[in-house]
Amino acid sequence: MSQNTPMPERVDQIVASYQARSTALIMVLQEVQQEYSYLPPEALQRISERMDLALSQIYGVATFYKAFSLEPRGKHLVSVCTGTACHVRNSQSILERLERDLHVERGQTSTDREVTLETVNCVGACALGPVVLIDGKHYGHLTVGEVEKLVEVIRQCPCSVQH
Amino acid sequence: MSFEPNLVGFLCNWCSYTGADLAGTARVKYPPNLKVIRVMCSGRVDPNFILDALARGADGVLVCGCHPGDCHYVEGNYKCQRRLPITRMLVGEMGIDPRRVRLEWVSASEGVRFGEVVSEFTEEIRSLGPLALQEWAFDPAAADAQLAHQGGEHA
Amino acid sequence: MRPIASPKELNDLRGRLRAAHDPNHTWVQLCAGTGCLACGCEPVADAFRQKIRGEGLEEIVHLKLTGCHGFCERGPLAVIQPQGVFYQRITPDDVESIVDQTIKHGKVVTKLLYRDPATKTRIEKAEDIPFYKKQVRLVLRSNGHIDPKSIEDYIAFGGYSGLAKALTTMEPERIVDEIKRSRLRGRGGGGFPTGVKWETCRKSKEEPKYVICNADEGDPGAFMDRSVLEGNPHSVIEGMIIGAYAIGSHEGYVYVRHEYPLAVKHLNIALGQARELGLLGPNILGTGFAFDIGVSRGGGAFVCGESTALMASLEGKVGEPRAKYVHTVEHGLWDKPSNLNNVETWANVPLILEHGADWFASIGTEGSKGTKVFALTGKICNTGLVEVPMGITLREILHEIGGGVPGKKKFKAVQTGGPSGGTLIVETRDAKIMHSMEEAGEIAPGDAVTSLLDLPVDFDELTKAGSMMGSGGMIVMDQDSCMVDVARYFIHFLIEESCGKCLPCREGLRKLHEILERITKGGGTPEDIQTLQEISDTLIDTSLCQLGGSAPNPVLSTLRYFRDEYDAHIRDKRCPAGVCKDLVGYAITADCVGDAKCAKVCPTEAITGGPRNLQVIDQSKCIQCDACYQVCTFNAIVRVKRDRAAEVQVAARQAWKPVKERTQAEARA
Amino acid sequence: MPKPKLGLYWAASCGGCEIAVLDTELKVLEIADFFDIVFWPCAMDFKYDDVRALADGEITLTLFNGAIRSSENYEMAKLLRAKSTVLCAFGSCAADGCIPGLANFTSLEAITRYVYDDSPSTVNPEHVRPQPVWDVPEGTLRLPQLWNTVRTLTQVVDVDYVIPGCPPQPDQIKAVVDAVVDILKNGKPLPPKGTVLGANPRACCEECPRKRDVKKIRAFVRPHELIPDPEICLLEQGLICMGPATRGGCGAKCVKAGVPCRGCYGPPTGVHDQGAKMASAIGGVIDSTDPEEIERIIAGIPDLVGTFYRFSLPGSTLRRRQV
Amino acid sequence: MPKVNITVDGRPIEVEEGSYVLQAAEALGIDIPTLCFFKYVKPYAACRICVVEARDKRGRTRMVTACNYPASEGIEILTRTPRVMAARRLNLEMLMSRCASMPVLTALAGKLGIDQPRWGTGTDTCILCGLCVRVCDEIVGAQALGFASRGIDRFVTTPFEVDSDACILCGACAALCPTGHIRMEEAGGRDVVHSEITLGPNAAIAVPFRQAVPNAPRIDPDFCVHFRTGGCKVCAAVCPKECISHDDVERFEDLEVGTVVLATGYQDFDPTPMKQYGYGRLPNVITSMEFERMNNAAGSTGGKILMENGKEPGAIAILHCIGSRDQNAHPYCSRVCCMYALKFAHLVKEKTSAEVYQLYIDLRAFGKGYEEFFHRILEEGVNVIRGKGAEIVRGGKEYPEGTLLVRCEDTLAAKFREIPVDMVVLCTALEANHDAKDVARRFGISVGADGWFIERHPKLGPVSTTTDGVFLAGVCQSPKDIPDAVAQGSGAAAQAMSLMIRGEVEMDGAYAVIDDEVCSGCRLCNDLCPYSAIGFDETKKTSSVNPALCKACGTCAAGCPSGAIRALHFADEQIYAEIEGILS
Repeated sequence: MSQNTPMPERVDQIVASYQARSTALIMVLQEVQQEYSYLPPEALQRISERMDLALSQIYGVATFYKAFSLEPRGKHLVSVCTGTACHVRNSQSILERLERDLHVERGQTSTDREVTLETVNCVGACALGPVVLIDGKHYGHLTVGEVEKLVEVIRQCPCSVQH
Repeated sequence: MSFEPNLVGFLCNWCSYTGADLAGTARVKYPPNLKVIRVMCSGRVDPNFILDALARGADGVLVCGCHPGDCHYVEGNYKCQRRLPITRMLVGEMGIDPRRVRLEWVSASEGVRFGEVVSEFTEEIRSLGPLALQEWAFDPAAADAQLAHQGGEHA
Repeated sequence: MRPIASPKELNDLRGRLRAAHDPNHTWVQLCAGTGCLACGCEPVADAFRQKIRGEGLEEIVHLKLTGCHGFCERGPLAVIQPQGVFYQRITPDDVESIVDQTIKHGKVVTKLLYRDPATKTRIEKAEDIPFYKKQVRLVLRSNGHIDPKSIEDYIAFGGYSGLAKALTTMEPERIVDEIKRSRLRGRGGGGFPTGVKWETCRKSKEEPKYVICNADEGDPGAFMDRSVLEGNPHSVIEGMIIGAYAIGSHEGYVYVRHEYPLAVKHLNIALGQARELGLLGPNILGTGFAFDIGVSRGGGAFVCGESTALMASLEGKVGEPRAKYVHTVEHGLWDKPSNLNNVETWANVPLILEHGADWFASIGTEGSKGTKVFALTGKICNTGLVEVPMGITLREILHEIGGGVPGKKKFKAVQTGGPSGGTLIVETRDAKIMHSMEEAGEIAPGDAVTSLLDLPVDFDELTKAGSMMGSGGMIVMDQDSCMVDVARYFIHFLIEESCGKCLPCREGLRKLHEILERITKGGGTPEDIQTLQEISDTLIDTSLCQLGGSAPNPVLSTLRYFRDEYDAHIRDKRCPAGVCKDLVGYAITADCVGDAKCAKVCPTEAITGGPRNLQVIDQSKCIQCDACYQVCTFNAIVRVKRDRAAEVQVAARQAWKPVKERTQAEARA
Repeated sequence: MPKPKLGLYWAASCGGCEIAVLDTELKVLEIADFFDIVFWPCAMDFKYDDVRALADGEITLTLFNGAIRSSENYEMAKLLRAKSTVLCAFGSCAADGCIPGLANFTSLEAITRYVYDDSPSTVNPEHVRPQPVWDVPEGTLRLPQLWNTVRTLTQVVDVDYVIPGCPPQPDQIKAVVDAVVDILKNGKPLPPKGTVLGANPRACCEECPRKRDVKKIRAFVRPHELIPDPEICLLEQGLICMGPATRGGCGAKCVKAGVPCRGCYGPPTGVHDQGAKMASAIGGVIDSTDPEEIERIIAGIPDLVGTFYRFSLPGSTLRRRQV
Repeated sequence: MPKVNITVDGRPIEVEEGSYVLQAAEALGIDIPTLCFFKYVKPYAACRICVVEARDKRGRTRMVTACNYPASEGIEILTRTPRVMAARRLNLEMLMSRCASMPVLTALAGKLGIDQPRWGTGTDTCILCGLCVRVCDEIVGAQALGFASRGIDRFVTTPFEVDSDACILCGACAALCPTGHIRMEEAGGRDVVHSEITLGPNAAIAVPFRQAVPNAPRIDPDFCVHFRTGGCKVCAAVCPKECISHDDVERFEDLEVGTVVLATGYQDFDPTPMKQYGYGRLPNVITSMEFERMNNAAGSTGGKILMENGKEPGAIAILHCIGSRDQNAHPYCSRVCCMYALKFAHLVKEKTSAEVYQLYIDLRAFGKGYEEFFHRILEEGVNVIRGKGAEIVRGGKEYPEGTLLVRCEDTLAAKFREIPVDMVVLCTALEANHDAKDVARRFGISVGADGWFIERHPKLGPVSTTTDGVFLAGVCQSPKDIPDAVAQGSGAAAQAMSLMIRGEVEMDGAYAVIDDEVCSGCRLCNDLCPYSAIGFDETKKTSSVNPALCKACGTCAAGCPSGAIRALHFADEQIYAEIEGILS
């Protein structure tokens, strides 16, 4: 599918689908990120040309919003909810344990590009707190002791996050 | 005595005529065979003039104008540039050597060149010899003689 | 579908839809909100479909995936209509019995009914469950009943009748008037009168005008707006169309968090349907009024909940707020008059139009009309979404609807208004605090209110009490929450979310965090309290936007109500709640039964002891990860001041007896 | 009052002009009625001697058609000049030389050789040639002698008026007749000598109904190479139409039929030489300044002389080809 | 804008409604400190150092930033209350704790009474005031800089933190940066520092040179930020007389005139191809024009005669006829060189003690007083050698460094000379402008072989041309000195005036006419006329000539196939008669 379309053309398609409106910059970046799992510099350059926006503005937006990553991300995306509800249910411990067991710091991608560990401020599943999302799937009511099992899930899951 | 060609020149007022003038003031030597008729522009030269001159006994006709692009009237010389070939072709078909009709560009500063052109043209026509048009004029005496020779009137 | 060309046609359509509804059919209204999706409603839905098909009941039994029912704690849940039986915590295996017994034979499956923990009885109908009993569901009225992906459902439930009324019978000025008379106040937290805002925007001479729906629900622990957008997107759309008509706008935007993919999906479906039916577009309901709505997804920035930042973000820029000395209703999006309201506010509008301002104004208190939706989370039994009339007390919400704090833990505080709203309401009978509040004029001297929990939920009352309504997140904390840590947590959250433009917010939050972190690590000094206060004041005074301006609230409110916890951290280097790792030590008491669960989960193998023996924590190896504490079902692991841990262990060793001996002793006793 | 006398003569011509007179239909009767026809060899039996018998100037009007191609033509031209008060060159041959005049493109010798020897159908092994004077037992036979150069009537005798056309159009003939009758009957003054009668002062274009625009020519085409647009000037379509350089009066019959004007009415007033004038006009509008391209465009006109001088070679400036 | 009355620290002032409080304070001379404010970019209100207390009519007091708080009727502004000062101090202290000790911060700290910032100082040199980002966006319009990331991680950068293609190296960011965090690094900038550009190397506004006429600054579009980005225009904002316009563009003006005086002058002959003189190759070989410029008091050396090494030359050779009277260049005499060469000699003698050598072919001192001047030069001790300079070479080792040897044949002494000098002045020829031909063509006049414009008649019409109303003045007609040029110019002006004063032009009656009776409307002539003098009457179906437009070239007359067009004065009959006449 789209992976087969070369980068500039794919970016052009995305930009065109929003009629190159400057208002759509954030959504364009979201789609590009979905396509490549991150925002490749060449893509930003292309968007700048196609949308007639200064690269500095695009770079500013890409670094400002948490949804964007300028680095390639791992095969698996592990998001630990650190919303207040989860925080008071001790998500911090879960996070620390995950960091320890996955050998990757929050906000980073493991050196083997397997896992990206990030935190999110509330996924809205407060009733399940503390919650961890692994490749978009919710794992709720977790305890630190269950992290080991989660790591197993991540390590064994053949699928990767649908970028 | 060698043949002295009778030449008619049509010179544009701004370049060639001035160039001829310059040739004069510069004391450029050239043969006296060319009789000059001044026209305002080489574009004024009607092929009729050329034919008329030839018919009236000229051995050659020289048309001179400004160099292409330099026309005082912007593009009059271009018209001449197009009329002359057709005239030469016509003259040729009429059995007259087209070399007897020549177009040259001579600018106001080319006094020397004007002299050269005239000399050259004179020599060329000299080598072609006189242009004696056959039976151009109607000779009533000859016609009457023929009639007489016929021995009188037709029935 | 053919566009609806007049209000009459809309009425006709509604009539036809209602007539088509066969009362003898069964509807399974399965909650498919994010909460239930997360706890597995999809397999349940599949099981229903399979079973219905297997039984050949497709004609008379319909599965309807609805928006959030609110009672997330008990999900996945479903209501079987027309009987109205409420089933909760359904697993795919339960589907068989639901169909066989309830649907086919009208019998109730008792084990799936909600069991009231207080009375220990099973309750059949949702409305009888305490969680629902006290609620007044207006905005959420259709959530749980309608299929959010079906505009017909919405119309059948009376949807778009408010719009029809507004467009055909009312002048725009009258609509503004109606909203003003209803005394609806912005549900985003500020509580600004909606009608007044509309009026200012309407009067602004610039063109074009924009209406914007703020669905960038950034407060952690708040999911009211998401549930409305997911479960009933048309109510928001209808509200926006009415607003646009009243203000004179032809272009609207909904700015949604990108973390809410389902909401975006449902919203887009709804917009498409509305356009198809001519409820959006160049000629709405044949009246000639033109309006359309675009959806913009946020990029993950809390600050974009701030109106000027949101508008910057809508323009495709970095979400930096700007000075609001010039109001957005006059110079907003692209410097044009822009009317921004949040999801819940917009969802209230059709109700007011449909039922009238007087009806709306009859609900609630003098200053605050209507209802408010809260997301009840944290240490509370009934996590979920509740809608209550203004004026209800916090106690009612927390204890009666919420079911109180789970386990035997003690309730400590409730936090409303999100991180930057960050306000804590504490249940306290501490005379000292009450006295200070009296002094500050926040409560009347000798007020009968003995607990802040008895405060009515009302914009003005809560503000008077030094609290605020906030957008609706309500996070409950129990004894295990450290208030210094909570303050630090919020400040940390805000550091990450501050845009960094203005100095006080950027540098002040960092400074606050430095100090709080030092305190939680045992390095606090008594002067820190004064510094926290000073920085907080400066932040409030000089921040560019409300993110910075309200950021110190968690610090100030915890300082005010839980000064003792600060003191414990600073003076005693002790965390009373046992949260602050650097101050806490883990120890195992004599209550240990020796099941060695703790040893199994310990990542550093710090716990030893062997089976059926007292477990011992090697303090040098312990990393305070809390795993053992969470896993122990016997409350044998305690969090104590770090330097006391060894002491506790020694005592435990002396007191410990094997379980067998203990039971024998008990038996003897 | 005696009837005015009318003479008609046919020199080197095809006879078309005579037929044109007859084509005036009933007018002929009027003519016969009004005039006393004293000489019309084509139609009536007159002998040259009948003419010779007349007093000088006795013939009121002679319409002389045909070019002067032979000694006989010359003799009759002189004779009729003498006997006529008004001598009128009637038709293109008399006026400009016309088709017979194309003989000037070659020589008498070449023509004779071709006719008596070289033409494919000729068998003349003894190379017999016509002899102007030949003695036979009955006496001496005389043949008029052909000239090497064809002349127009104007070139050999003094001509009063010219009626151009190949042939003059019948309605023009009628108009002339009417005018003459008017003059003679009513004693009107004669037009100045040399006036061209039965034609327009303006060129043929005046009568042409085609739409004319500014002209620019990039290539010439021949009539068989193109189906011309019926609305637009043929010259603009690249066809050499002699119309602009040809006297009007014919009613632009050819161009109306989609055929370019060939120039039979001769040069208009003020034009010396029809062909050279046409060459000049066309040269002016060739759309190029590149000498080579100009040559190429001009080369698109085959047979320049035949095209430009089809009807006027003997009357042209150069009169004949140099052979 | 309506006016409103406000008070600042109790002092009333009337200001425009909506103008910022900071401006009002400034007008009153009340100092409000700022870190992120710059007059020509939009207020940003990020540093919050300019906070003040504002009390509205209802008595509500709130803290606002002076830089962007709009004035409204009756507000009271208090700039130095304890609350304000405390906030300013604390904010500054917090900023300082992160930033290195920098003058802009320590100075402000001193002003606010901070002796020691309570959290000390840090290391960062950027205070995130955003001036650079905003100037790059709002004024420069390049948008090369921006903020990246957010919150405490926020920093100023170019995209991807690499050199930006969008950067135009204008340096505005560096100029505005209050801390020196941004510096300009060498990146292929202008390296020429010329004393004549008075406002510095990168100044887009400068007086071209000191004696420029008009002597006013002009904007160099190659360096002006506005012309590169569309932004800036700060100069226009600061100019009190509102003299600066960025909208003026080069444009072609169509002037309707009746007469034209061509005074297009000449160009200097470039002696570079004449390798024997080493111009461009040898040091201190300069052209006469360069020497003249050097002598100018406002010139590059301030009027001193100096060599490239800045020293005064000891000997100077002045070579005449470089490019003039030379069959390999221009055969003509440039006419002015002899006399200016003598003047040079005089100047050298006057300004230096250098030895001067004049190398000439013939000395043409033909004007009034010229011969006398020549004699004066001789008396001044100038060496005048008759002989054209043949070659210039570097002196060998026996000569001091930099010596040039000028070789020539002294034709009076009949011997070869080799003159060692320090500087050579080449008196280069005057030559026609390279585009003289184009100019001539445009005006319908001619140029001679040398490229000079040709006058109508060398004696009888020396200033007029073959085109009526076009006159010549000065060197464009032929080399001449100043008095001659002035004389010719006056003549040309007088001739032009005489035409203009009359107010109308008498046509000489030579034009084409179309005989309406003959024209058949074939339209063959219509496109022949380059002056569009021939029109076609659609109703009459005939063409006609507008005599006022007709220039009488006669092309149409030649081209009329119907003989309807008659060129008056050059009518067919006249020409036939001429032909007949000359051939009879």
